[in-house]
Amino acid sequence: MAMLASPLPSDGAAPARLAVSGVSKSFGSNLVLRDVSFSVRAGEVVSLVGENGAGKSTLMHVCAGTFPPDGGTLTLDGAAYRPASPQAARTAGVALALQETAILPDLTVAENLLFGAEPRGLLGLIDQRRLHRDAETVLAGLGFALRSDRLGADLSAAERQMLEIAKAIRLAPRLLILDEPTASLSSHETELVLKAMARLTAAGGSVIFISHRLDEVMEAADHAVVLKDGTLTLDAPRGGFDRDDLIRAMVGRTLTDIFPARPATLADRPVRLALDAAVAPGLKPLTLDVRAGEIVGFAGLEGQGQRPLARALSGIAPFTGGTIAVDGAAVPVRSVSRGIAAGIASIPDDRKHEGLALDLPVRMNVSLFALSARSRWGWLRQNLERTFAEEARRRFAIRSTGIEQPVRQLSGGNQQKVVFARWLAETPKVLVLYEPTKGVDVGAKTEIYRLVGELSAQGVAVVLISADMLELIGLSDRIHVLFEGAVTGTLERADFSEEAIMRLAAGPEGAAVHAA
Amino acid sequence: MLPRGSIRTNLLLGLPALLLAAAIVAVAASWSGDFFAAGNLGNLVNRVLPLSLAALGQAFVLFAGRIDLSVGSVISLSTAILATTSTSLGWAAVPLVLVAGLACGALNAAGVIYLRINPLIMTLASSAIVKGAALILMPTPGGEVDYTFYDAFYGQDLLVGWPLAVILLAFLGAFLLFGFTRFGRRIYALGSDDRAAYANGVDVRRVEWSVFLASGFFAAAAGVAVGIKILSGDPLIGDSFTLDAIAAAVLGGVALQGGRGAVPGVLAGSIALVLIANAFNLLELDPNLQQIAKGLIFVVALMLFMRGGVRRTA
Amino acid sequence: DGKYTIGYDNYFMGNSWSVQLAAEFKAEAEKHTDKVNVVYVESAGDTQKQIANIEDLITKKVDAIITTPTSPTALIPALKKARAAGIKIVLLAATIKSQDYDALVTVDDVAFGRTGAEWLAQKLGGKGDIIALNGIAGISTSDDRFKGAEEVFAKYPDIKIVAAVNAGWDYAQGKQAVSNLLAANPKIDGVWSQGGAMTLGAIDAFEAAQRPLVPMTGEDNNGYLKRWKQLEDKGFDSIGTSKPTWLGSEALRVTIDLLDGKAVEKDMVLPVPTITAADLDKFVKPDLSDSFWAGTRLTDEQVKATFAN
Amino acid sequence: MSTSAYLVRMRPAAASLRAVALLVLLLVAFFVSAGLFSPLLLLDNVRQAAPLGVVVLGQAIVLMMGRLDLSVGATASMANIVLCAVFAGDMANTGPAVALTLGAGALVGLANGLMTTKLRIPSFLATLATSMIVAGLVVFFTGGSPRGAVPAGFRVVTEAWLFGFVPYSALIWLALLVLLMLLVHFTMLGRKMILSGANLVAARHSGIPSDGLIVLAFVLSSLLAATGGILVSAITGMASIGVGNGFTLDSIAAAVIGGALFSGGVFLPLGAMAGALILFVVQSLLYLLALPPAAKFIVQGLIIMLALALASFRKEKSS
Ligand SMILES: Nc1ncnc2c1ncn2[C@@H]1O[C@H](COP(=O)(O)OP(=O)(O)OP(=O)(O)O)[C@@H](O)[C@H]1O
Ligand SMILES: Nc1ncnc2c1ncn2[C@@H]1O[C@H](COP(=O)(O)OP(=O)(O)OP(=O)(O)O)[C@@H](O)[C@H]1O
Ligand SMILES: [Mg+2]
Ligand SMILES: [Mg+2]
Repeated sequence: MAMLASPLPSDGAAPARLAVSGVSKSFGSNLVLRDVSFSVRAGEVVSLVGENGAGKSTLMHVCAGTFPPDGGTLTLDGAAYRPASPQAARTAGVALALQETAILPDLTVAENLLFGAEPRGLLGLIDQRRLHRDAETVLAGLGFALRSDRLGADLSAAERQMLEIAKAIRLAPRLLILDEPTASLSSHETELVLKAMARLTAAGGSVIFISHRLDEVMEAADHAVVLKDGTLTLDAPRGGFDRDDLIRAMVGRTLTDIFPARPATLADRPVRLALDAAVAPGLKPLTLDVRAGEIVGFAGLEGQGQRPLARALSGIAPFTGGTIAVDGAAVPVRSVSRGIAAGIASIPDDRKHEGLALDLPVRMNVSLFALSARSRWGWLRQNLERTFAEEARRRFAIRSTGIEQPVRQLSGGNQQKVVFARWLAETPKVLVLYEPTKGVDVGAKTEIYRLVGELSAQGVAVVLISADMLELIGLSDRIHVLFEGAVTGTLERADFSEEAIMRLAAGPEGAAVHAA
Repeated sequence: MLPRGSIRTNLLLGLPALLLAAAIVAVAASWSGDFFAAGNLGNLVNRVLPLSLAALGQAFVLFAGRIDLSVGSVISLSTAILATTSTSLGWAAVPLVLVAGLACGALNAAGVIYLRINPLIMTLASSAIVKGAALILMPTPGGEVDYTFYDAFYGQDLLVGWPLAVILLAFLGAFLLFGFTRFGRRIYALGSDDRAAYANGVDVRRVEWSVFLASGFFAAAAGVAVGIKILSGDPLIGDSFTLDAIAAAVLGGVALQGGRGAVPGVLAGSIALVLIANAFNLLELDPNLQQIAKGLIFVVALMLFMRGGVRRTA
Repeated sequence: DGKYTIGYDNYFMGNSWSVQLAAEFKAEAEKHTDKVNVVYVESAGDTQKQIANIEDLITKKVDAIITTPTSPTALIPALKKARAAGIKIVLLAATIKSQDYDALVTVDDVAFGRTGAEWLAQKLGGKGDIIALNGIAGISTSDDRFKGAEEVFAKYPDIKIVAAVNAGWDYAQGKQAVSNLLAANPKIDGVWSQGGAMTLGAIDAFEAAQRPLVPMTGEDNNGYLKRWKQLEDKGFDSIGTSKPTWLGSEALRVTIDLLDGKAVEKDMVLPVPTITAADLDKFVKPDLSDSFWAGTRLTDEQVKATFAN
Repeated sequence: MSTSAYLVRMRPAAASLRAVALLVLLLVAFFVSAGLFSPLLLLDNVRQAAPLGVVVLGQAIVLMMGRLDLSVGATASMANIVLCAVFAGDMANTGPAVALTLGAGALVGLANGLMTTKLRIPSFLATLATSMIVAGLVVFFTGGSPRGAVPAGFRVVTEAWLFGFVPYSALIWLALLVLLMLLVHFTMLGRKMILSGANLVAARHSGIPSDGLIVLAFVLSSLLAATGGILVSAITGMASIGVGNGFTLDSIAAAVIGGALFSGGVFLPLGAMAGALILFVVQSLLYLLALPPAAKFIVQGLIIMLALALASFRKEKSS
């Protein structure tokens, strides 16, 4: 009976796994999705791309039952599909790995992974041993190196993301939705995720994959769908589009070179930042010179000392030994404010927790340093603040309804721009960037790269710590590769290649294998 | 052997309270010959009973990251209901009281869920309302609960008896519920992070309903214990339980921000609080110092938790 | 050592009356150090704690317990238990709704309320609009006193209680209540109050509203008596009903008699001492603290030690 | 910039306005049941509400930092005891009396602040513990019989009216309110406090000395609680144990009715003022109606619920 009700495809093939038709959604007066239609077939990976705030996450939330659409319909394998909650969607076979990860901090990895599906034994009580064993099996199957009894709160952003993905894949869903799963992952883990996606589709599952890294999209997508300002602007099968098509559909124009030009040589520039045998927990003694105007990149697999380095440079978890000097003068960066006083600005990777007061307006979030520098007698100059905030919104192209909109309501990329705007109120001497474009679209990325280029042209020494290989290669003058807290290799611009970086990143053994 | 997983972390949080209780016992017993007198141990169990039940109810709410300030009023109301109905209903008055407790819990849940009032303020308001109800029912202490209730329940006030059985049963049940069932996991999940819990498929409303109902239920059960102890109703008698129940839970390692702590700790916290007062009396210490001592013990115990690696502060 | 061990439960330390009650007891106990040892416990106004304290005193096997029940019913089982253990129970200043005690030393709160009400009714010539200031709902002292007053006013159909409010025996609450009631009621002919501090609040509210003072009932609190004295020439009239704190010393005497095996009257319910305008001068002590209560056996020196000015 | 534009920008937050609206409603009910309209009666209520109002300001500051202060009641009670003891009824002691009282208050705040920041004890518990200790110390040192009194001359602070129609205590309240508003909304220090309250980690990572600011907030709260205690003392004129105890729950309720959030980052002085007045006017209204005590509790509870339900209803509509 149900078969009669469902539209039979004309070509006689199976109905689409998920068909979205005419979906609209608005938040208040903000129309976020207009009349969006597309479909995902069984066994297919559909990539969804678009600028920050284009509506991708919103669309996926609609598909996964977080909230209902204002208009339009969904069908799943031909049957009407109107999930009332994420749980209902999951029951129907649609799993969403959130962009903002939903890890429960007080539960262990295993408990998070098998939440709601804990194996039960005697009297229907949860069997903790089996729970951890099962979790370890799932993680091992994906190749993720995550210990099952660590607490959620102790995981890094990348580990949280991996756990989130594992949670969704474990369900062996009919449709898996991954919202920017790779944003905080290094290439090794990204590879694992793509492999898992492939396994799932091979088994007949479908995947919707959101990413701002277009290379991943080119590699993984059987089909690409592009959103711009809530409207569908491209819907093409593999081979029917190239990078430039995607970019054009996303931003409405072609971005030819997203990276700024680098000067040929920097050898004549003075040394701005000098580390001498600097050590921090998780970081072996590091000696480093960064010249004025130079961009030095740090690459490596997840968790090889990137975080300690970023936190030590910014003064959050200061160096415990060695010396650090700016412009030749030793500066003890024992706290963030000492760092700021010495001219070191640093952009944190976890903008939600470490960068922003989400419930406060854009104005208050961007203006801190601008005001600190210009306040008189401790008075806060409100007019100046407003002017500065307006200007920052223009200069950084922050998309918001105005400077009074709470930052929570901005899309991720725009939130990141707010963080930049705050730190760059005053031109620093040293800029430490830690995953500066995590979850940021190409358009905004281009803006941020241009800004970094401008700053380096003004003589700012930039330390770039990133998991995004293209970004490292495109931006840096020199790349150090970290392995287990130590620099295991250095590449000059001429020698940059993903392969070279990967080889060094795999550590001495990996390098040996590759060399052989 | 501690079980694997977050239960282990949570159980360890109750350790300071356990050590504190043990220390008080050691001191009180070595300095006062009366401590191990049969009468005293029985008294202690009887005092732990209402406090630990109220604290257990509070723990449900606290694990879920909420709070219930109406516990004291519910206890008062329960004694009033018991004292006005037990003569005619006999033991059937007890389920009636428990239902009234559930109704108070429902009031809290409804306010928090449908009116979206912050739990602290909602239960503060409902505490006034419930107290009003108790005063309507019984404007001044009185009523009567028959002595047979006392004899049947507290008997000769011995260490081993119904009160101990109720405590053990309630805490064992709750221990299994929180440590080893999916429902318990959902409560911890909600307390750990609302949004994440929702995204993981936790029916937030249902969990909120259940924890407030549980808190109302256990407060009413504590009220029954108090009512039988005093064999009458008193519209103000529960007042001091509200903060004591929270204090006992927290002393036992329950985090006010939710998601952490375990049921055995709550029992240890309740025991420790009861022991402090008892030790002061038996050792004839200056009673004026008792409150100061309680405050200081609190600070020291909390310091121990915080040193023991707490990740988040409220 | 042949001495009696007596447990004294200090029911509350939050107001000067209860403090003086305890001081009175202590002063008496010092006179009998050859005969008694005292174990002090403190209930802080919490009935639960009071029950626990009594149980602990039983554990300590004292010979007698002197307590001021904070609830007329809740303590009964605990007191029964104490008596079953052969401990003499002396109730001080408050009673329970059962016979499970050996002696009661008090002034009846119903009579306390009645005494003030009768004076007020006389003073108003049997008619007028009055307001009543009560203590705390659910506390028997407050309920009993008001019950006594209502009994009296019921006999005077022309006296109308336009408002009866709870002001917690507290000055500030009394003042807030009366200020607002004054605004709403152009005619208030008298104030029946069951506490000196509330009456002070009422006086100040009348003065702030620039309304002529009306007859008000008060207590034997020295601060109140001083004020009354000051206002006498303005035609203010009052009555100071007293629940004397010397009950504290009396309780110990009775307890010792009990333990000595002498016959004692079980219910020693004393008449309510009153202070009227005629003998105000005898009781007011201008050089002593406001907190001090006139119904005492303490010497001025002892009062000064307890309440410095 | 034109004054009008400035005024537009200074428009109070929606939450404050809601609290004010509820207050107006209650006042209407109040005057209707009093059967007359009298501005003086209104002002008299404001005058008597001042102690609570001042304490609420402190609570609001702590709430802005995402913390809670359960020791304000005990601190205000302690202030009353210290003030009376030092005053000993003699105007000549005004300076030392006020200074010592505020000093004692500041110490409580310092203890609270250090416990929550250095020992990392959640504020709910830290301040609960201090409140127990402070109340215990008061009983211990006074033996339950506090000494001294406030001289009549000092009671002018709460009992007298400027020009016969402006109560001094209302002026003090207003002045403190304006000072705090200036501090929070017009100085860098205040801005840093708001940022710390809204996201502590982010504030730390921006080099804001958040721990110090939290301590500062607790010290301010205790100072204001002590000030509330001083005002209460001026009203009563005497020393008595526990006069301020009711402030703890009342101040939280009032601040939250006025729009404060437990999650921090919000400071609405106007709302805090309205919240304090709401609680006070409810009390006055209940005295007027002379309801039976049971009904009184019920009405009080319902009004708090109503105030908060209104707030969340609006929030829900907007999101
Ligand atoms: N709950 C909400 N309330 C109001 N506005 C919202 C809400 N959620 C999203 N928005 C707005 O909707 C728009 C689309 O957001 P969405 O999260 O879907 O973008 P996105 O394409 O996922 O961006 P990104 O690439 O940064 O993740 C944004 O402008 C955002 O500010
Ligand atoms: N007013 C709001 N109330 C509640 N939630 C909101 C509101 N505005 C936004 N959100 C949530 O926050 C998200 C912010 O937008 P978005 O998802 O684009 O950021 P993000 O994608 O999480 O950032 P990132 O890409 O860096 O991870 C929205 O998707 C929505 O879920
Ligand atoms: Mg998104
Ligand atoms: Mg994003």
